[in-house]
Amino acid sequence: MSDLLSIEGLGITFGGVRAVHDVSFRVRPGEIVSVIGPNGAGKTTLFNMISGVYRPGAGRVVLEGEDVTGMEPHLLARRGMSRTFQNLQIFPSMTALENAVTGYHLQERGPVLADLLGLPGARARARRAEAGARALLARVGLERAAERAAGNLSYGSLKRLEIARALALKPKVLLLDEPAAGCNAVETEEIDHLIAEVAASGVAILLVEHDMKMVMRISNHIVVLDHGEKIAEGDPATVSRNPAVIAAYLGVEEGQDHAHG
Amino acid sequence: MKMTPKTATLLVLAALIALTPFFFPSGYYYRVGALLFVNGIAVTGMVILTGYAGQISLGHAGFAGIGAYACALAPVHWGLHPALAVVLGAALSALLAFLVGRPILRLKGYYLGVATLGLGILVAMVLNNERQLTGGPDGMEVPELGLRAVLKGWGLTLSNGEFWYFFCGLVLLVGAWLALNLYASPTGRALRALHGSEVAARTVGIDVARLKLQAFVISAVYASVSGSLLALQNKFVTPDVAGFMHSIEMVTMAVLGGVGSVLGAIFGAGILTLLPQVLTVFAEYEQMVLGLVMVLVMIFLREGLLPSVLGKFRGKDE
Amino acid sequence: MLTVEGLRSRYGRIEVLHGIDLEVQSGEIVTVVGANGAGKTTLLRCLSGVQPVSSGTITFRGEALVPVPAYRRLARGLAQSPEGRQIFTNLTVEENLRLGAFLFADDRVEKDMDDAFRMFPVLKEKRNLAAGGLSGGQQQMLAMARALMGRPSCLLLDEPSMGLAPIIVAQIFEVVKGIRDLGVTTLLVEQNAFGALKIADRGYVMETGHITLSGAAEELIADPRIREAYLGI
Amino acid sequence: MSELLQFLFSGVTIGAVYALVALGFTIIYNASDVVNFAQGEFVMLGGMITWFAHAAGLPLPLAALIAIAATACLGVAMNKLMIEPARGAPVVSLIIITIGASIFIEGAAQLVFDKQIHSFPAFSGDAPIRVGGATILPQSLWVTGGAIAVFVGLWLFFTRTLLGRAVLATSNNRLAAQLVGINTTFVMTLSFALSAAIGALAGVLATPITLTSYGVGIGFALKGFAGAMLGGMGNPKGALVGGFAIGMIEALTAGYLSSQYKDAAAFVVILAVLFFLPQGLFGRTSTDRV
Amino acid sequence: EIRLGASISATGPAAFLGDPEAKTLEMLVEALNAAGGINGEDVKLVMYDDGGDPNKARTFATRLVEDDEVVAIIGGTSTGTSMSILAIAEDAEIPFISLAGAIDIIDPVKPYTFKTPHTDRMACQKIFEDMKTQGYTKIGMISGTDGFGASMQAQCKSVAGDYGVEIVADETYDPKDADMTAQLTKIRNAPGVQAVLNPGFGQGPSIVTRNYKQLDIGLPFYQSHGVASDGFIQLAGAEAAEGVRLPGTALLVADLLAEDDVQKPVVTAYKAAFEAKTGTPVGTFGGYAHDAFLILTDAIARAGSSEPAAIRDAIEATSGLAGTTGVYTFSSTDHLGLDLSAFRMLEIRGGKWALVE
Ligand SMILES: Nc1ncnc2c1ncn2[C@@H]1O[C@H](COP(=O)(O)OP(=O)(O)OP(=O)(O)O)[C@@H](O)[C@H]1O
Ligand SMILES: Nc1ncnc2c1ncn2[C@@H]1O[C@H](COP(=O)(O)OP(=O)(O)OP(=O)(O)O)[C@@H](O)[C@H]1O
Ligand SMILES: [Mg+2]
Ligand SMILES: [Mg+2]
Repeated sequence: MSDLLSIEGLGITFGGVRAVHDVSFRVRPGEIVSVIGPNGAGKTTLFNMISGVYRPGAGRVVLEGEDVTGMEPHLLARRGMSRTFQNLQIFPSMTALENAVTGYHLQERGPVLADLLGLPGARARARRAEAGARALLARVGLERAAERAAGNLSYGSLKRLEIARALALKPKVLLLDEPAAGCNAVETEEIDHLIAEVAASGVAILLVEHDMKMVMRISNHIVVLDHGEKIAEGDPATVSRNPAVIAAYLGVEEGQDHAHG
Repeated sequence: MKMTPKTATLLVLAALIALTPFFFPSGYYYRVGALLFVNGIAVTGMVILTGYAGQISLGHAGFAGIGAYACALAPVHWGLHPALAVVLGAALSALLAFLVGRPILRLKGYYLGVATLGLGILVAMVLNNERQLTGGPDGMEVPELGLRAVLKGWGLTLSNGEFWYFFCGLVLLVGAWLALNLYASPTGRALRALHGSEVAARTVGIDVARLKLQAFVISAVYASVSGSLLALQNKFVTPDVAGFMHSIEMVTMAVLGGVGSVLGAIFGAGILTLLPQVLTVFAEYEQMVLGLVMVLVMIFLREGLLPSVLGKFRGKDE
Repeated sequence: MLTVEGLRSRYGRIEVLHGIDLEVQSGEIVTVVGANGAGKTTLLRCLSGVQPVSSGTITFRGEALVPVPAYRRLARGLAQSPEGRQIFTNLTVEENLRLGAFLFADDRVEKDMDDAFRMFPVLKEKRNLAAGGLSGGQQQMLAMARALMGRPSCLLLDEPSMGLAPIIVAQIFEVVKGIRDLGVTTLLVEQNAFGALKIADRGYVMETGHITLSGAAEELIADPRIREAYLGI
Repeated sequence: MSELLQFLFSGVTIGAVYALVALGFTIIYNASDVVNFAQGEFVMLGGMITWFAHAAGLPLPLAALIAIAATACLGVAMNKLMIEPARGAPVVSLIIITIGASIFIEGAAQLVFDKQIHSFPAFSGDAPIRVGGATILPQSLWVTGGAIAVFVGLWLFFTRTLLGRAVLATSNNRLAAQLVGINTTFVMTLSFALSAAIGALAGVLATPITLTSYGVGIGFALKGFAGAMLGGMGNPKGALVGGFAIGMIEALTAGYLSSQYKDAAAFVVILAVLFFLPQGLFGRTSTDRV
Repeated sequence: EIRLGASISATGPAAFLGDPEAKTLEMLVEALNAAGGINGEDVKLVMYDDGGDPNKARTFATRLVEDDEVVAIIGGTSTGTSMSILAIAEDAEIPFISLAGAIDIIDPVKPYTFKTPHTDRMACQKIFEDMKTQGYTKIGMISGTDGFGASMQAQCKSVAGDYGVEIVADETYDPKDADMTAQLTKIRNAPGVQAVLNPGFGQGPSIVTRNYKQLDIGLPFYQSHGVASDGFIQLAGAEAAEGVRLPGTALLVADLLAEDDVQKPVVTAYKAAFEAKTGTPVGTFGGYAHDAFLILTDAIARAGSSEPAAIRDAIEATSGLAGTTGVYTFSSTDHLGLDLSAFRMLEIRGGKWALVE
């Protein structure tokens, strides 16, 4: 299978500090690639560059053979890229349902004039999006919170709301930044299943997560960053045995735990 | 079928416009009513810009000024019919908003505030200084719209006050209808989304810059139409219509009534239009009372008058 | 040391804590576990005074805490590392830490800061940078370090391990154990229930605003209900 | 040459007034993220109270002191009665409150005082100081000196004192500020007192040049706001530079281009600067990450 | 009871004009009723504060006409507000006496609209007349951008030629400006300039006058009737104001008037009453309100009726009525009723007003 997304020598600096340097890897459809590494390794920054939030200082992002480096996020979204955030980015004054519906923006949008005039077409588009969003909320276990203002939901619920919104885009590439943060082991497993399901439908998934159980369970491939550079790469078993990874990230005890777990 | 908030709002508005005249003892009340509707139109535009999209403007009176002076200048200088002048004003306002919108709307919060403030002041300054064209600070006369005569020809005889009351009321209804359509539409939702988090809005595919620009242009048209109607009914216009105080007044009306909802904002327009008329009994205390009312409403009904009151009434958590 | 009785709290008209009873003895590590939205964060917010209490009492070292305004509670010995980190993003890392010791103007501030830097060397590297530029995990470390700068006798931690690399999570738990030996009491809210219960003395289970279960930590780990619902084993 | 110098002197005179007003905005803004549109009224009160006390027979320095103290008290009262009860309200609501307060104070001033224009004597006489063929009034130097002194004070306060840091912390994250033991209520009270006092000081220093009446507040607020935004709201350096810059632009435009459009020039420059520096000249860029 | 209406800018940017106007009207009504009213009927004054906003003025005018049912309206402190009220009054056919300067208000003549102040054009003429006598042909002008200043600027420019005066520098300032030395420097450097004219009102002219002194320009300096009050001398400072010339009304020089001056009794009485009541010195603008009220009550008394049309006719028939501003004689073609002789050229000498003649 050919690459859906390929990252080539990506790098960026902030005030002289190299946050990410020369990182390359590729992701194929249906594959779950995890990016792990110590705090401050550059994982979120990498996501920000891939999704167009930051303009990379070096390197290329290639999506389906097209160079999309530094492209605006909303244009990337049109090409099938979608993401969640480590620091929650929700629309607090809208209901959970409306938050999820915004994920359908690209599918439901139409001419402003039609929207202003309330033409039947515009209304039908809005209704379809709403139905889809409801189904997605149910999928992440938030159906009961649909009509609540998102600003009033607990942290864990919001994490899941972001996933629902990201899924609404029907992405080809999905970037998840610590989706299980703030969820307990059981809740994390639910998210596991969800991610696996999505990947099974052919979506390429890029995952940042510190919950090693989860990472080891669902990743096809793992990229390890440290100080902005790729220090290791491979399948879960290989990576978790890599001494450099254990020293920099897993810690001895934990590393062994998971290697055997 | 359950009544949607949109139908409810429109019904309430229509009923108010149609029924209140039965309690009017004199033409003066038509005048105040018409002013209220004119302000209501401007404020509905603010709802789209500020309430939906979360962008503030301290210079919208500039667009009202363009709308107003279009009605004064176009008929005199280019022989355009006043009704077409309204359209011309709206088009010019939209054009100006479109041209300056993109760079200005990149700014956030108070920086956006000062930029729009500057824009409004520039417009007011041109109207004030280009005396040969605009009559300068003393203002200039505006020709008669002429619609009243047309109606008369159709057998509908209205006094000047009545005509402007119902005409402005009708325009307000249309304006409110459009804004309400927008609210729940995909565009409206996208606007409200970028209000919450721009980054998230961008990553779900919302072209934030373009959408903000659309909201800015639409609200500029509202302000422009409101300025035109004011000029046409006053048959006289001064640069005050484009002045800083008028901009502030628009924002205040919207926020006071509840900038998140059309009905709320129109309610706010009502309050600030009626208050000075009511406060004349306080004579020299008028200004103090006005300031105090603004402060107290914002302290005790911080979502704005109407939403807060309705919220309490329904006893429902937001 | 800390006693909570019949605590109720609400957001607007919706009550989310329906009478919480809980106790923390001096020198203990007590953990609270519960699902998303159970009310754990709300409970901690009540304890630090930033969330209004509608009824019930909180007693801290023999003193009724409810009437004490939030900003005085640190002086009483209660420090919190809150959910969502809540660092001062516009200030530098060092300024964040100094503000953690806002109440103190003695030499110990420098020493405490050195300790914090030793604990989290990356903070020292970034001491003069705006805290808002830190990575998520670094901010979490800063929140924890800032709480410690307040010299608490009782530390309230809301998901301190969130977003931290495994190696640092282990370290955080070590720190909590370490300060217990110095006499600091800890109330720990964690989604990593397994890790939390391993270092805790006692634990409470919270469900939709009620305490449904409590006991010694090792008992809870062994409890099948807990294992199934929270530990996923 | 002497012409240019005269324009520059004119710019300094105007700019110093703007800068002093702009500096008054910084503290409240830094404590609460709110631009207090009643700031201009503090300036007005500084001038009006001084005039009244002076006209009532008090010596000028004492009258000025009373004005500053009284305005500071009023600032505190405004915080207690209007801002504090609105805690947690959205920023737009707070802005409307400050505008309401401004209207209220203006309305009260025209009752308590009168509607006439007033002035009091310049501190060191009206004899112009001659430099290279141009002249400047001693009072302009007073205002400039005042602006610089306030700037230095604020700069030290925000960068060198923990209390100054606490003020910044309060606006950055009120909840966290409380958690580290900052009495945010006190910080707000202090900010209003200081801002009001700075505003009144501006009024005292500027009145011999600008004259005063109950309605001058809005004009001051507007120009001060523009100056503060040009420099970057919240940064004392920005307020100082922004205020002087606007004064200079106005004077030079009036001198060399068109006195009708000198205000336009100021706003065009502001728009141009914001186009390249969306946070003003020295404003802090927000560092929140996603 | 006779109901009279007024819409005055007692607050807002023109408050220092509107305030004495409002106080004057209140005072005069009180005095009139105490003296038995007009032909035995009490007068009731309904007064609104339009804050200088033409839009508000229009609403209040409507209110006066439709709701309060007044028989005549005084007001319009500024030209903008006057134009708004005018439209309503003409529609309703109710006499209206404006207190604003612009010539547009009564030119062309509208049936129901009158005004008491001199026009801006007349003020300019008076000034240029004086300049011509002094032999100044090249002058610099600096005016405010407010309504008064802009209107004076336009009128003066249009009549200057009639007096052989050339305007070689034409500068403006915003009414809120703090320093006008830049503009004045430009004027000073204009080649051949012999005198400077500053038409304006409010604080602007005081600041200009001080800056004028600061720059030591030394050329003859003219102001307009916009600053004809003692307050101006105080604000500008007697030293800076020394030698300033302006066209003013009899009101300012009440005690200098000849004993047989027809205006002397009116002026002295008004001055005494106003200063006793308010404790502030009289000014030209309060005088405008005084005259408006005088003209109106005089007309009602003569008409013997409070029918608007009758009042209008009576006003138009007013002849030789001495007010504080001048002696009014209206006709069907002249709704201003004053000529240039009503203006007196004044000069400030030693901190006091002096008659130039
Ligand atoms: N906008 C920025 N300004 C300054 N520094 C930045 C910025 N963005 C990232 N950095 C720096 O880049 C480095 C990488 O940060 P990043 O957030 O990508 O780490 P991360 O791998 O996601 O860590 P974590 O696991 O803690 O989330 C950090 O040291 C951070 O301080
Ligand atoms: N600001 C708020 N306004 C209204 N309701 C709120 C608010 N914050 C939280 N809630 C509600 O209160 C309940 C308890 O939330 P809380 O944040 O205390 O849960 P939590 O146990 O900390 O969950 P998590 O593990 O997801 O952080 C939830 O139902 C939540 O939706
Ligand atoms: Mg990260
Ligand atoms: Mg929580």
